[in-house]
Amino acid sequence: MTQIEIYLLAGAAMFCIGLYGLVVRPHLLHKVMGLNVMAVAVFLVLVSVARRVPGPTPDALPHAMVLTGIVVSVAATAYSLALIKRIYTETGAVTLQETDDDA
Amino acid sequence: MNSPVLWLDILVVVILILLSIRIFSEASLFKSVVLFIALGLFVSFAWVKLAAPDIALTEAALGAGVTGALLLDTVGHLRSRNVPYSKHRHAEDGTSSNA
Amino acid sequence: MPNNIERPRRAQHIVAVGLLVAVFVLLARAVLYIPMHDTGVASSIQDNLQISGVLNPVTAVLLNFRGYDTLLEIAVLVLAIIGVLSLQREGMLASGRLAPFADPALSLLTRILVPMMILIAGYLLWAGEKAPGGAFQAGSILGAAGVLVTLSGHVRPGWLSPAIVKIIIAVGFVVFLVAAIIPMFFDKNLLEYPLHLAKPLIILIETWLTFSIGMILVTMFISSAAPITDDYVRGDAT
Amino acid sequence: MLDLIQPQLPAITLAVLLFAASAAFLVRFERARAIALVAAGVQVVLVSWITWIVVGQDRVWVYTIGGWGAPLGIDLTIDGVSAVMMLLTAVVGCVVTVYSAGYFPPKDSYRLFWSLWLFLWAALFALFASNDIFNLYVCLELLTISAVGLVAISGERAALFAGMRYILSALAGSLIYLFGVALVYASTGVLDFDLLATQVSIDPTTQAGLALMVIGLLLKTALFPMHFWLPPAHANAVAPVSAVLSALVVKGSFYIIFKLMHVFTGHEMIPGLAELMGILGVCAIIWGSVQAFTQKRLKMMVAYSTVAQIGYLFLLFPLVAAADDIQTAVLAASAGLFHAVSHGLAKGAMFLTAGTIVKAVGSDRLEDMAGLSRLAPIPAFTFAIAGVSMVGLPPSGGFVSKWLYVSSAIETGAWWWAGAVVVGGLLAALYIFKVIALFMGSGKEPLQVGVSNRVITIAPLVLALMSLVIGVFGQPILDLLYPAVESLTAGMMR
Amino acid sequence: MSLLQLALMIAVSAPWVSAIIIFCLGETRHRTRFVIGLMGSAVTTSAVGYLGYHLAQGGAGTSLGIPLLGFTFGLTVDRLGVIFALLAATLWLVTTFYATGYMSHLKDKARFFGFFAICVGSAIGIALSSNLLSLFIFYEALTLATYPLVAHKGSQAAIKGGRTYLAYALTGGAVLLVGVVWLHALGGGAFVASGSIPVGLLDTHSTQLTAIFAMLIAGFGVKAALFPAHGWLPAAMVAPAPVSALLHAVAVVKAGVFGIARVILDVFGIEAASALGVLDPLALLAGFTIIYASVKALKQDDIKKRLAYSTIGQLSYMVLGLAIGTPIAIAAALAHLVHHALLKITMFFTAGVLAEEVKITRVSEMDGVGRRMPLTMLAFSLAALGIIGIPPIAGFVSKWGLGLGALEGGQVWPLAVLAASSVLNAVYLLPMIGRAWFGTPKPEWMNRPEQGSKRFEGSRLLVLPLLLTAGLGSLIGPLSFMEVSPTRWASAITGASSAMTVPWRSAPFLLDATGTLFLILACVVWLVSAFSAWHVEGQHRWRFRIFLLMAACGSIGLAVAHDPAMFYTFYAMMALSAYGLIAHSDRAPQGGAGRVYMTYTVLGEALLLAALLIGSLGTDSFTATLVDSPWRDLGIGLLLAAFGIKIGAIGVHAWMPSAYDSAASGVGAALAGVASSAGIIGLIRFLPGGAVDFPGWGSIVISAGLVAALFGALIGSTQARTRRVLAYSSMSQFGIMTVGIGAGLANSQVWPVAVSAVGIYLVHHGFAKAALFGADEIVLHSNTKRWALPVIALAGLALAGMPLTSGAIAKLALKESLGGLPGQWKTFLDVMLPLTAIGTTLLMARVLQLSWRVDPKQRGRSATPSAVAVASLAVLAFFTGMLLWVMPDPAVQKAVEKALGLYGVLDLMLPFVIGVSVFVAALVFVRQRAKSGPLANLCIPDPFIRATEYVDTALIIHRPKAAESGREPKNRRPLPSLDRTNIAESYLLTWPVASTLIAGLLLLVLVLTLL
Repeated sequence: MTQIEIYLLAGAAMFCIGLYGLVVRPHLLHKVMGLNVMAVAVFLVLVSVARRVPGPTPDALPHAMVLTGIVVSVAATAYSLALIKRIYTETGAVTLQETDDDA
Repeated sequence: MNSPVLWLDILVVVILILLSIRIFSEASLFKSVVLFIALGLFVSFAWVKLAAPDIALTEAALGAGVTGALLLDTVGHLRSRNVPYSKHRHAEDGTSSNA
Repeated sequence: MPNNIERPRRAQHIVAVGLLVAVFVLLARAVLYIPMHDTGVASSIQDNLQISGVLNPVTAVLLNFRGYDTLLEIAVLVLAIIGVLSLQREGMLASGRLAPFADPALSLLTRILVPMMILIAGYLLWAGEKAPGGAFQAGSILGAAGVLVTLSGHVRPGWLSPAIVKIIIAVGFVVFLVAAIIPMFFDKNLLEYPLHLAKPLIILIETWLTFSIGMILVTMFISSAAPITDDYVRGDAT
Repeated sequence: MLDLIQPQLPAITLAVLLFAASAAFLVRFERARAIALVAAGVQVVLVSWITWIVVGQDRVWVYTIGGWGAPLGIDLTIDGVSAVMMLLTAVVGCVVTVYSAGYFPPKDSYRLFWSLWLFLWAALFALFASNDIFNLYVCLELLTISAVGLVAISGERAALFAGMRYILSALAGSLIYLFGVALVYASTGVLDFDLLATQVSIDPTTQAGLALMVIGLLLKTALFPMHFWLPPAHANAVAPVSAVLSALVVKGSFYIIFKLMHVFTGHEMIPGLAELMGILGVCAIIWGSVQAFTQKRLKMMVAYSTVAQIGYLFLLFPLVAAADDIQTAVLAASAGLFHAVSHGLAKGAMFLTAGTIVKAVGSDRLEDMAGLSRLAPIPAFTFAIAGVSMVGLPPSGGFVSKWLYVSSAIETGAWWWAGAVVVGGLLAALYIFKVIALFMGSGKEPLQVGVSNRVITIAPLVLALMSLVIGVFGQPILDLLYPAVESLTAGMMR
Repeated sequence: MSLLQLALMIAVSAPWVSAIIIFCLGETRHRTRFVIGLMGSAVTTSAVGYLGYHLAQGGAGTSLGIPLLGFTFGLTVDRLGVIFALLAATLWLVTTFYATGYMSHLKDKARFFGFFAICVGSAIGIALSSNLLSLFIFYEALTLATYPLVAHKGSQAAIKGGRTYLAYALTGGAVLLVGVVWLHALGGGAFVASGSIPVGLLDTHSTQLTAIFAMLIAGFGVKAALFPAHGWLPAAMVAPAPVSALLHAVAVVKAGVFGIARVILDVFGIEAASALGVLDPLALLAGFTIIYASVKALKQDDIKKRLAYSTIGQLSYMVLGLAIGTPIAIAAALAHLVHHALLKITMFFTAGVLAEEVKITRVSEMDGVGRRMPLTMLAFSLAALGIIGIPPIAGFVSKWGLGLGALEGGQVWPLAVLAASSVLNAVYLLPMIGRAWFGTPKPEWMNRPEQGSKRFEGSRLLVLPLLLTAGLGSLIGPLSFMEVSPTRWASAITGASSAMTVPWRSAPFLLDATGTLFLILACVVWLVSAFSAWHVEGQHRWRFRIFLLMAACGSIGLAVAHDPAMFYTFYAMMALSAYGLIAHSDRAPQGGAGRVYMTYTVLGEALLLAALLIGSLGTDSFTATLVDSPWRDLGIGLLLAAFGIKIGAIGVHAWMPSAYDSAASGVGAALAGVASSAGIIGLIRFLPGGAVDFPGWGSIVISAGLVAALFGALIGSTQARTRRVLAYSSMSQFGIMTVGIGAGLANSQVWPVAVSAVGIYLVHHGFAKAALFGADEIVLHSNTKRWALPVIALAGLALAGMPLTSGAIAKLALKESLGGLPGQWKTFLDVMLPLTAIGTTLLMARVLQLSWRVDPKQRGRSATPSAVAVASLAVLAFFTGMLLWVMPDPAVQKAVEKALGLYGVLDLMLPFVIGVSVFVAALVFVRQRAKSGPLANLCIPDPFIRATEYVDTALIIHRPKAAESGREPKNRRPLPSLDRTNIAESYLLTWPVASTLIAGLLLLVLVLTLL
């Protein structure tokens, strides 16, 4: 079990956990956190793939991808949280449940 | 060939997985967010282990820092504010602290 | 909030867990089959590093080799803040004060930390060219500093007029775009910096990006945290 | 001057859009609207020029950004298929811009609409041009956030919730897609489509990678079981936004699936995937039509009709898989793509005119619209024409795609797909003609119709007539599609 | 772009352009819209006209188009296409006038005229399209453009009608699409003269091709209203009248038939289609549809619905013709396309005028409307007669061609279908005409003070198109020999010889011996009855006179017409106009006798048509072709049945007594004397007696004749009214003549002698019967009874065959002709003939007795007979006696000598004496038994009359009761409520379920990777 494989498995596991959070937890914040955990999981896979290069400096391409990924996921999270706050101020709902009754 | 360094990696991975499971099994919102920030820090530690300093720095600053701050701000927003416009009035505060 | 909202229904919980465990098994299988030899482009990055104008491979890939990705990434960031601003009901950047009064410990901390953070941001920006660092890290620290200043009440968010805030937000992206277009006048493709100009251009882009990212992060906090005015406050604001 | 611009055309078009988007962010409503209109006009000119070049030199236009070439840098490739999709985006985009100019009252709450809309347009252009799977991820994100921003801009309760659903599912889809990209990069080491086509091999990692990418994109294209976010989003959004969402945004992720399935030879890589998508497509057609028929609100009905029509697009995959020679594969593929184009035009027209009708009648409910054709003849007529194209009756574009589907189904011997297409057409006729009958009937109480300005009545009509025109003069578009689809499927056939 | 291609382009695009202009004009500008509509239709008609002219000059066709989907979406000029395009264009021109008038007070005119123009544009597009794809595109455009017209009124019924129409049309379209694509996949689909199926394909892909053919026919069959898919046509009758007229009689439904024609002729080609064996089932289906639709039409009380079902039937005529596949049949079918269009559009126009002007929409309300709008109803009557197939109007020409085509193809059952459907057509159309002309009009229709004349037609815009189409419809029939007529044009398409398709031969008239005899009889008798009947009073004076003249010229034409079609034409004219005479007088119950007469006549006509068709396939004479045609016995049987009805053969004579009884005064003579004897002339002329012996047929005819003679005598002599006695006496006299004919049939040598004998007998009987009727008239109407009695006696004696009278000569001539019969017949006849003679004397005695003691109250009914009547009576008496003496005929000469000889006189006197004594005995016996009872109760009821009355009342019940209003069709339970799916959907929409589905699908696809 090399170091890379450990982190790869960790990535896969966290992806599923993040998906669990997104699917099961009704609170919108939990869902956003779930999304971030899934993002982190993917980045784990990418960076551990980068580590396969022998020698000190790993492959830079996945690193750039991860950096871009992090910025993008921050942007997305920022917008989602803003939307959650607006929904709360507008309707006081903190989950999507409200919508299902009167969908 | 379990060199000592490997043990550290296994430890980090186990912590990461436990943390993420704990985030989603935690009832209280505030506690989940705090755990999430902790997860962010450990992940940046993982990046350091995987020889990705740039990412570690960004993760710490953006992933843990900014996202964590935003989440905390939202939790605060959800708890402290009464709802002027909605017809649902929420008696007690946003997070129920159950055992 | 009726607390059954918090605990998901039992049946659905079990189904979800079952499914996700199965997915995990299959993902694990897929992940373990990843070939351990290097199939990436690490080697070609090393060769072209000299002509990319920067020494740090990550910055090189980010700003030169795959500059287009970063351009779109910045666009996403700008777009996110535009989205957040479009969600405001009462116009742009409410000018109300955020924190009612300065907490002595908080103000002391800000007074110490903010200068340091600005210094670190400057260093990171400069170091990004050779060592890990760069626009995003510097920007985020600058943003954190901005948030600290406004949250601690030292500065009223209305300090900068909304127009200027918007310009700062957009300037990073616009500069990057202009820098990308300039080579086209020298009969080169988009983002194909002329060799001798690569380094200065990248640094120019990085500096403006830092300011924009910083301002974007600050605005994210300020705009959506509706101003503390009397009728909203309910009990003590924690 | 012209020959200077010509080689840089793709970059210029993208730059124009991005500049306009950021400029529109900085200025007030009126000027932003002016910028948007100018950008739309320029965009149409440039895209048609690009299409002219691609057709003229009958080659795939590879534009290396940053001059680094495929493995290291990112390429923009524009072939027949992407040219057609860009043309569709340009045409529908231009009409939507003109329509929105007439639709929105110039008050401040909508001032950021133009910027979000131009960013969306830029994202679409980048997506259709990009040849790099990670770059596609960034484009998808740009597309998603701008789309959700546009949905939530109206600020009503329903729109906010719809936006929330949309962004959660879209981000989930993107992350699943990204995981797929990671796996593909892990196994092949390249991100560019052309290189992938040569280096991809059937091993668990690549298979899982493709599976994840396809699932992520299916979620973003709202194929049947995963369509839950589309109806509320498209129905509760503002009219021009729902038109753009149904006509263009949904096609973006479908286009990527199309390219992936061809580059990775999907039906060999994952046996049964093409058939699964076909079956889900058929379920989408039936479920979407049934739901559309039972809806009480006009825009919700049109949204469910989108769910149904998306089902049609995915019928092309099993047909291509079943094709034994290149000719029938090309026929099936061009059927799907032509349907994407004709549905784009028709659905765009239908949503825009639905917006006009709702604005005129004052309510979205169908019962309040009885006897509309007497008072608002042009919107009713436009709705009818768009409906005709949706049902796939001859003078319209829908008919051409239906024809291509049926002939390819017959040639490949898998006739049940043809059955699905024909039955789908009849089901569509059910809800379309229910509404048309309602318009022609006579309502209970006399209908008062508010005066609606010329622009928002004529713009949808132009789009609807275009969907009829491509029905009759569809051949040029097919000629544009054939070579590109041929080169894509050639790879698959090896 | 040659001039021809330009014209082609204009022809198709002009309607679309005018539609677009009309749409842009908006609702208010009526005048400009009318002008645009007119101009559009004019330009289109002239363009298509030029195409037709070019083709007529033998120019080559051309085509133009743009590439689409592997086909070219284009147009072509060929004869088949131009005929339909010309039809659509001209009728559009006519309907524009009509529609402007009709729509004057309805709303949404712009929408109406716009879509109207598009409909015609797509119809012309269908006509001129160059391959199956372009035809399909225009075909579906037609469906779309017709929907808003059907649902135009926006009422609940209109929307429902529209929905039904769409349901049928779209399903048909879907099936058609699959067929067209499948065919295209196999390589067919283009329109090539004799079929474009790639040569090898027929045997390799025969099952596929059959399936494709079935789909194409099903697709086009929906619009051509073939049986299972005809439901939409009656439902679409909610549309305004112009729509029903042009679209549901011409453009839309004909598009379906045109499609089928293209598929059979140009896509598959006749040989390929028959090789596949798909034509016969189609023919059977069409046949069934004809019968089914006609029966359904009977039940419809709503005018437009009845016309709709009639259209369904007529469309299936065309499909039947196409399915039979022989050149003549196809030419007839294509000609019928034009004929039916013109006739049916007139009827729909009339329905529209009736609905607009006098607000009647039901057949039961049509009483007396002819008095109110004579021109309109005249046009309607002409069209109705044409549809039934009464010569010389257009319908007959195509029906004739269809029959011949069927025979050419070696099939007989289409003949039966044609005959049956003509009867059914008559049964559901003639009552409409009957009510219109003979019904009693509503009072308020009559008083139109402000318009002056009592008759008040619809507005000019409505009536003129009506008259134009009716005129054209009736003219095309007789003028079908002209080059430009649809029949000739169609036969040029299929290469059938125009001799066959045009029923009337070039030299139809020939005068032979029996012809001259009958001619003299007809002229004299009609002259006399015209004199006596001319000054009849009552409001319908002119109507009566017209019918009288038509009947007269009918019988005169009959005498000289030798060509089967010409004979049939005059025969039909005489028979139908006789109805006018019978049903004229108000004495008869509401057309009771008239209706019975008409039913029998129509049946006779149909049988005659079938018989004549069998004999006229091929160029040589009728009898020659009949003798060596495979269906000889069938032909002879039909001939005997058809003419049997006319001469009151046993079993089919029920109409005779009531008809003669209720015939108007003075006309009875002509009817009895001439009209009925036309039957005998027909038998003589068309039975193939001379060439071959028909022992079987001979014996049947003889026995039928004898039975008729005896039966007539027996029943007749007990009748209470003189006219009924005379009727039965005619029946028995004709019985005797049939015996003569039977003898001729049985033995070919005897045929000429028998013919001339029967001819003499015919003339003698004609004059005698006419004299008797004349005398009876006088007895009934005037107190100068004294004058009439001697004449009755004289005529009676002649009939009984007293020596020195024409009767004697006729009887002897007949006996002569029977001489040649084989042994056992000869003896049998020697016994039977005297019996008939006794019967006749009995009848004559009865007549004398009745007219002697005619009771006063009957007499005073009408004005005193003019001197003219008396004079005419005298002339008839004279002819009876003297003429035969002069006859140069050899058989006559021989008969004369015998009559003079002692043995001859004795032979003649014996039956006379026995007859008189039997009568006296019966008289005495009756008086004893019933001291007081009136004589009438002794009358033996005629079983056949009972049977006919029973059938007649059944028909009445069968006929739609006025009360059966057009109740709303029970609306089917609304679609199974799909709302339950809403609940499922809303459940599906909830986030947890949806996202679990995502995870599930992700797992599913990953599992797929394992396989």
